Amino acid sequence: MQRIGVFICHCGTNIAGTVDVKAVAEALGHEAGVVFSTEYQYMCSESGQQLMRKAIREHKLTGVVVCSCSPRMHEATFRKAASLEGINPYMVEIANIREHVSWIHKDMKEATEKAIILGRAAIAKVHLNQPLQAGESPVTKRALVIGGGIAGIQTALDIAEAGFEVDIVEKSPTIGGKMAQLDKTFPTLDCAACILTPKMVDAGQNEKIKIFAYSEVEAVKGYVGNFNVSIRRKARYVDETKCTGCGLCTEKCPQKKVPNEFNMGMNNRHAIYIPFAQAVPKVATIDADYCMMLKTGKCGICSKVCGAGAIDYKQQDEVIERQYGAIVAATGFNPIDAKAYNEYGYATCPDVVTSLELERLMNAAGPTNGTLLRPSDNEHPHTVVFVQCVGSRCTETDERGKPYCSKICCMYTAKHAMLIREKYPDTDVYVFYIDVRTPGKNFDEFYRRAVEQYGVHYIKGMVGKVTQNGKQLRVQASDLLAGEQLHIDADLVVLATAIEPDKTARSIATMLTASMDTNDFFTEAHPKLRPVESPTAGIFLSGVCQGPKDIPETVSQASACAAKVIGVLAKDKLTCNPCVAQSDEMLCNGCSSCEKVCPYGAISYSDKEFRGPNRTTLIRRVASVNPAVCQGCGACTVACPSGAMDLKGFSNKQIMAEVDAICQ
Amino acid sequence: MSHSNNATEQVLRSSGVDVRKCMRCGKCTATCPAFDEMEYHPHQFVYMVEKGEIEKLAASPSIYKCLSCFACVDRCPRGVEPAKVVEAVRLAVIRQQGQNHMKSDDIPALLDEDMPQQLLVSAMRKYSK
Amino acid sequence: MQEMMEKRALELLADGTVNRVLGWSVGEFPYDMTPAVFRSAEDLKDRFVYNDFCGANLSKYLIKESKGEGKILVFLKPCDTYSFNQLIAEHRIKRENVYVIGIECYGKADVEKLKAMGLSGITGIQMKNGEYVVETVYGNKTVKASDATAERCLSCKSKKHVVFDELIGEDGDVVEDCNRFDMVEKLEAMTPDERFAFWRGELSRCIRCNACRNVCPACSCEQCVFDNPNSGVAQKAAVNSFEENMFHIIRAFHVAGRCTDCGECSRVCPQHIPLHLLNRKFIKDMNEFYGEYQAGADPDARPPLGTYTKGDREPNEGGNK
Amino acid sequence: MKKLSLAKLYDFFAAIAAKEALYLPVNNEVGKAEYKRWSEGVELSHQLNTLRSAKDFFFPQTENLMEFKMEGKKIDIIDTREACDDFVIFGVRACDAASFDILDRVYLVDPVDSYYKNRREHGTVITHACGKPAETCFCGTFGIDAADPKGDITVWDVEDGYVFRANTEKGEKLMAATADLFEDTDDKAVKAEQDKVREILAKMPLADLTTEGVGAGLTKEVFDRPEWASLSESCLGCGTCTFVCPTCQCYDIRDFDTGHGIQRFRCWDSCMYSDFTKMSAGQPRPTQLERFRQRFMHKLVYFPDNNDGVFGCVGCGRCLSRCPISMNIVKVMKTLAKGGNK
Amino acid sequence: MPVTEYKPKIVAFCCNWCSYAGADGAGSARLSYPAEVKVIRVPCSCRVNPMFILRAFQRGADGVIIAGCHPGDCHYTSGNYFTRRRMTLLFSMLDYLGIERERTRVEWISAAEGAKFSKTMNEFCATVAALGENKRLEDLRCKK
Repeated sequence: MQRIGVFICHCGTNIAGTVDVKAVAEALGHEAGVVFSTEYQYMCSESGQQLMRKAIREHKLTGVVVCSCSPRMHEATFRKAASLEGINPYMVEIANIREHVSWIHKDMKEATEKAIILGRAAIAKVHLNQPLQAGESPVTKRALVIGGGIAGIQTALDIAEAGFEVDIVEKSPTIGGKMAQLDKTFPTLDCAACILTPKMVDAGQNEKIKIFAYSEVEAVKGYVGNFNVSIRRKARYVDETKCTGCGLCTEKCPQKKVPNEFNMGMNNRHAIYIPFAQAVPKVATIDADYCMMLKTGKCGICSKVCGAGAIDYKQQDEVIERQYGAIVAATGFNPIDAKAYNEYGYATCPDVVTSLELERLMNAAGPTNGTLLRPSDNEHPHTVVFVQCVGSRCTETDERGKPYCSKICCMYTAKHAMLIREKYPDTDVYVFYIDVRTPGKNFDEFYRRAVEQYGVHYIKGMVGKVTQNGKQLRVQASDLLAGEQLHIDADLVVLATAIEPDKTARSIATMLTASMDTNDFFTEAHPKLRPVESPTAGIFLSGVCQGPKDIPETVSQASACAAKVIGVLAKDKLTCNPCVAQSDEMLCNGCSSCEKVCPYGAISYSDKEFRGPNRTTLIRRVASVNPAVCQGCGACTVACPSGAMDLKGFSNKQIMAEVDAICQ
Repeated sequence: MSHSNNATEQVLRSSGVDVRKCMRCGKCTATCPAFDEMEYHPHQFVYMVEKGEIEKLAASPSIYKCLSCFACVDRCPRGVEPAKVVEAVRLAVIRQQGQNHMKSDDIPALLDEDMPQQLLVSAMRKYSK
Repeated sequence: MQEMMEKRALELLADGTVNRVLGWSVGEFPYDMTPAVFRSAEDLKDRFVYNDFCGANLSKYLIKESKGEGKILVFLKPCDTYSFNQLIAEHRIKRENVYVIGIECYGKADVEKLKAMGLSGITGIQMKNGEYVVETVYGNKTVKASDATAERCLSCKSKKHVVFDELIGEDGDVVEDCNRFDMVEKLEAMTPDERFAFWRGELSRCIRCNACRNVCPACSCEQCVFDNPNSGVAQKAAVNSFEENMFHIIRAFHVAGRCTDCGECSRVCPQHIPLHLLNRKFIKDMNEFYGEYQAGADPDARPPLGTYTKGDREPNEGGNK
Repeated sequence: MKKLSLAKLYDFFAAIAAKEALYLPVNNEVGKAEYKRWSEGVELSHQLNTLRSAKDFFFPQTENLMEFKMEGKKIDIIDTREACDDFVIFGVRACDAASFDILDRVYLVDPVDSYYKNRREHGTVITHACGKPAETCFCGTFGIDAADPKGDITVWDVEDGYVFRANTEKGEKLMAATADLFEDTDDKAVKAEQDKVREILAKMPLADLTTEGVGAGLTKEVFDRPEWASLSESCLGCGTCTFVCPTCQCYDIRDFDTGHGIQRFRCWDSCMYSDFTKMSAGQPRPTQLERFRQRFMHKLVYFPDNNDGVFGCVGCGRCLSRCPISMNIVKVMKTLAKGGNK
Repeated sequence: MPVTEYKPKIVAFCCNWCSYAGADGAGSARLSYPAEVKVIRVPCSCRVNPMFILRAFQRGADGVIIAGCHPGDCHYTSGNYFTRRRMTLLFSMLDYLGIERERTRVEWISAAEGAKFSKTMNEFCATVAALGENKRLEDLRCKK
């Protein structure tokens, strides 16, 4: 028989305001096995914990029930306090009488009754609790960063800086991500390449960082501290170790009609290519969809011109397995497809472009070598119209768009408008906006400069439609402040398209068992207190994969994420959750039902000798659970017909005792 | 707002529109082909209904200038459906007048697969003013 | 048939392929054969019998027997091979210790059906030309064999042996239109009140003798949860309607996806409760919701409760009328 | 002896049922006979015997013994014995009637089982002589006459009605209460019926079954017989034989926590079960061989040993037709008779 | 909610990661639901054994609801997918036995869906209240 102490928390008036805590303490004090029952103002406070510890000492308690807030809040607090008095922490149970009682019920009688019942259920459970010992598992001192944009690069650099190995897996041939495609950055107007490429080079040269570019994560097994990841290294048909990045092949390749994704398809590249001059790793890649040699077997020019002998048409995808202690998702974003927006004519009018396309049109390394020219006729635009919030801030009635604010568009549009006005003062620039959002250091000043210093016309109102009108674009829009409908003949229309998580994020989240919200952004463990961790242990979040962010915010989150990763890797051992499944070998049939539902592969079987009746020996196949791998979901316990498999801390009998107490 | 509470409620109810969803982007007005004809524009309809200024709208010829083309409904990123607000105000006026010239028997013959039914009904009400 | 089986068993015993034979031994009456292990040629010649009343599914005995010394010969009817295969899938039988002879089967006879015709004092049953001449102390009667076919055999799902080392007789096919879900459908079409009344009528007869469980090849637990005092759900008697329900629901759930629909549970029930209708409900639901699955047909197949798809139906959707 | 005309049988039932509960064999939804309470419209089954035996009336499958309530350290014991009203069972066959004597030998000797005694005292047994025995019948082996069953009243089927004979005071009282339905008769028709039935019984396959090789004083010999291994080999360990048996009398006592008290009840147990008489030291009969042997040793050796040679079996044949694998006491007896007396 | 004297007993099994947090969320947002709902915390909805459900009915529950993460969001990847299959089959079986199917329910409630938790519990209570007392799966011994 346990000696149980019951502690009822008032939580100020949070609980005591609705629950008659004295009555609860009195009622629970009569329960079998309860030797001490009291209530207190704030059980979680230092003095509350002292009260509990004193009671444990004086009444020689073997089990503790705290009726307080959610166990998700203070279970750890009370377990720790109890363990300081020598009680196993798993002998503590919480009855949630705040979130589940006082906060939702108004009637005191009703709330008090329910609190007593929940307390009884916790007492019934504690009667069956067993002391549990947390196991330990070793930590692989290496991190994986999925995604090689600025978020991934920054996280990797910071982890490497702390002395841990880190791998970057990037699906495109080079790291750099979206930032590499940008021209200038707000609010300082530095050149994006100038600040990004040194970091790329750092990452490429850092001994601790290994870059798997043109690679994808294929499978993730294991758990925090001990992940085993399969990485598919896609065939480049170029030996990375031999290629010097001289680029001769990319000039000689006869297949020149491949849309250049780096320039948003606004010009072409060769079938063998290096995405851009500062690519890391600077290695050529053959685009198998276009290479004549790979498609027809006729050509082979790149191989002939390559002095290093790096071309290898027979290269195959290779799957490698690597072990990690922690994994960072830095899967980034893409602009949504503007084609769905018929009214803006993106699909039909060549001179309607997206902001990212404009970045390339203004970049010195872009398709126009940095001169702003219209895609249709390569002429200077004289009237440019920017449309804000294309696809952002939509309700579900607009299935083309996203419900959230994409956060970065206001600022980059101000930047674009400013840059155009600066370079081409003869150009009229209109920005149609709903709201201008500039909450950032020096952001509003930047926007005001666009208006006041550069004379950009900011018009409150949306564009209704854009139609081709001869060589020009007819923009029909409203000026809400003037109460007018405007008809502007523009030469170029720029759409600030919403951003969305990369399409691969969903499958990666599934592999990582990390949860996502309905927009496919990764969910953080706590929106305020744990913003860079996923709820899944050992999985961390960096950059836009968690939610829209600009570059400064991305970089700070990336570093924060690195700090959390370092926190894991710095430990030699991690304590495991002791509430794991356990197989009773005397009952187990070895039927393998449990193994089929285990998501972690934590169950294995072996033939064991047992003493049979009449001094015989029986050999039976029985299951055993690896407690370091088991995460304690309990799927196996239901699959097991004989009840051999049970979950420590949530055993069949414990749960049934709770059921009994509740239904009493 | 209180002075025409009943009328506002009637408009809100018969339109089924939640005017509070409007974020004042003006895309409805930007897209409105009847902009020049209208005294109050689609976004104003939404805003004024929210403020409870039904009388002004009811008195305005704008309610008959709306083409019920539903461009504003189609384009609204928030699913506010301004045309339904216009229609609701119009309906409120017509109900008050107690007139409804087209007989219901005439309607089936006018039905067309591709035609939004609401367009037909609004058109009928408008021209039988 | 009996001669062929006996001959083959004697040969395999003689050449040392097997050292035991699992079959049926003669009874007191023409219909009460007991499963038995024969260890010598003499014993086999003395007691071995096979006829239309040898209905017992021998596969479950192999859990124990296949762990013994040497190889054992077993005669399995088509439906028994499914149970055997399922036990292989569950690692309960050592395949290498078993020599399986598949025997053709055109349906087994049920003596209860003869008795229900009013036949009593049965002293002999001669089987020929699709007829049984039933000799009783009250006189003889000729009965069409098909009128005595066991209920479960009337909706036989398969005459195909899914596993065997050799066959005696012909191998048949899976029966596509076996109508085995007819009664389930009939129940589904009833109102909940009618269904409740039906099952209360049936299950209230349960005496918790555990015959259904102990004969079931899928109920091969070392110790059943209902026998384990530590499980928290142990029951010894069907004390009331709840416990009758609890036992049969949980038992059906525990064998769901593993039950091969051999029909032994209903055959052995002393109270004639149609227990197979519970199992068939699960089988029918699983087939409908998750695609056709026949436990035991393929020992490597993934059972419906051991897998999932992302688009599975929702529990609240309902299945019956 | 009294005679009841065919037409008046149900009047007789009605007359009894008016005063006390009357139970008789009735065909259930699957066409098998079981005891049910009679009320207007309920028909007597014409089958030879019921699926379950008549012992349920005196020794039901489950029975509440008492209840405890606990508060703090206080335990209240509540007597939950129900007052038993008088009842009548009609249609008990000779074998089941004989089984009551066997149960009495267990439950009415010191210490008397008050629960059993209570029921036994309130029950009146009307037996019904067998008219058409089955091949599974072997009551004769144990000296039971199917044509002349015991009980408080015995009833025979005769050509144009039923002949009743009161055997006990209880029986006479019951007959007296319904005297107006009966007419006097001699025993001729009964004798004829008995002769007919005895003749049939002699032709039954088990007519020559004897108790050779078993019985009182043979514990050592029978216990050590090697045949137990092969006899028990295919036993599934279910409790069917036990639960349909009219003489099996073992029970288990269990507690059930209802959430507002503890109910202590007893329920039938079976020596075929692995946890039968399991003790803290373990299972005294670890394999099915020992459990199987126990059941038959009890019926054929231990019981006669302790009860003046009376066997613990009445030859009703239920286990013969109900055993899932057709292993039964007859096969055991025949095996033990062969080559016994070593 | 219809006004009624009868108050059903409801047992809600909630997975620790989503639905229990959702219940906490309902509490934080003061979104009320009937006090007859009592939550039992389990690590994952797949921990819920059909025996627990029957046990609850035996002990006097009138309705049992299982709440877990949305399919695809299971903290343990696949637990709720198994829950979905198991409960689909179990509920169908209970229905087949003539036991009111509205007494059992599975809902997917995320940690963020406090409002859904409250709404679900209110609805479920109303549904069960309309059915009345659980008679078909009761154990009379457990009745007071």
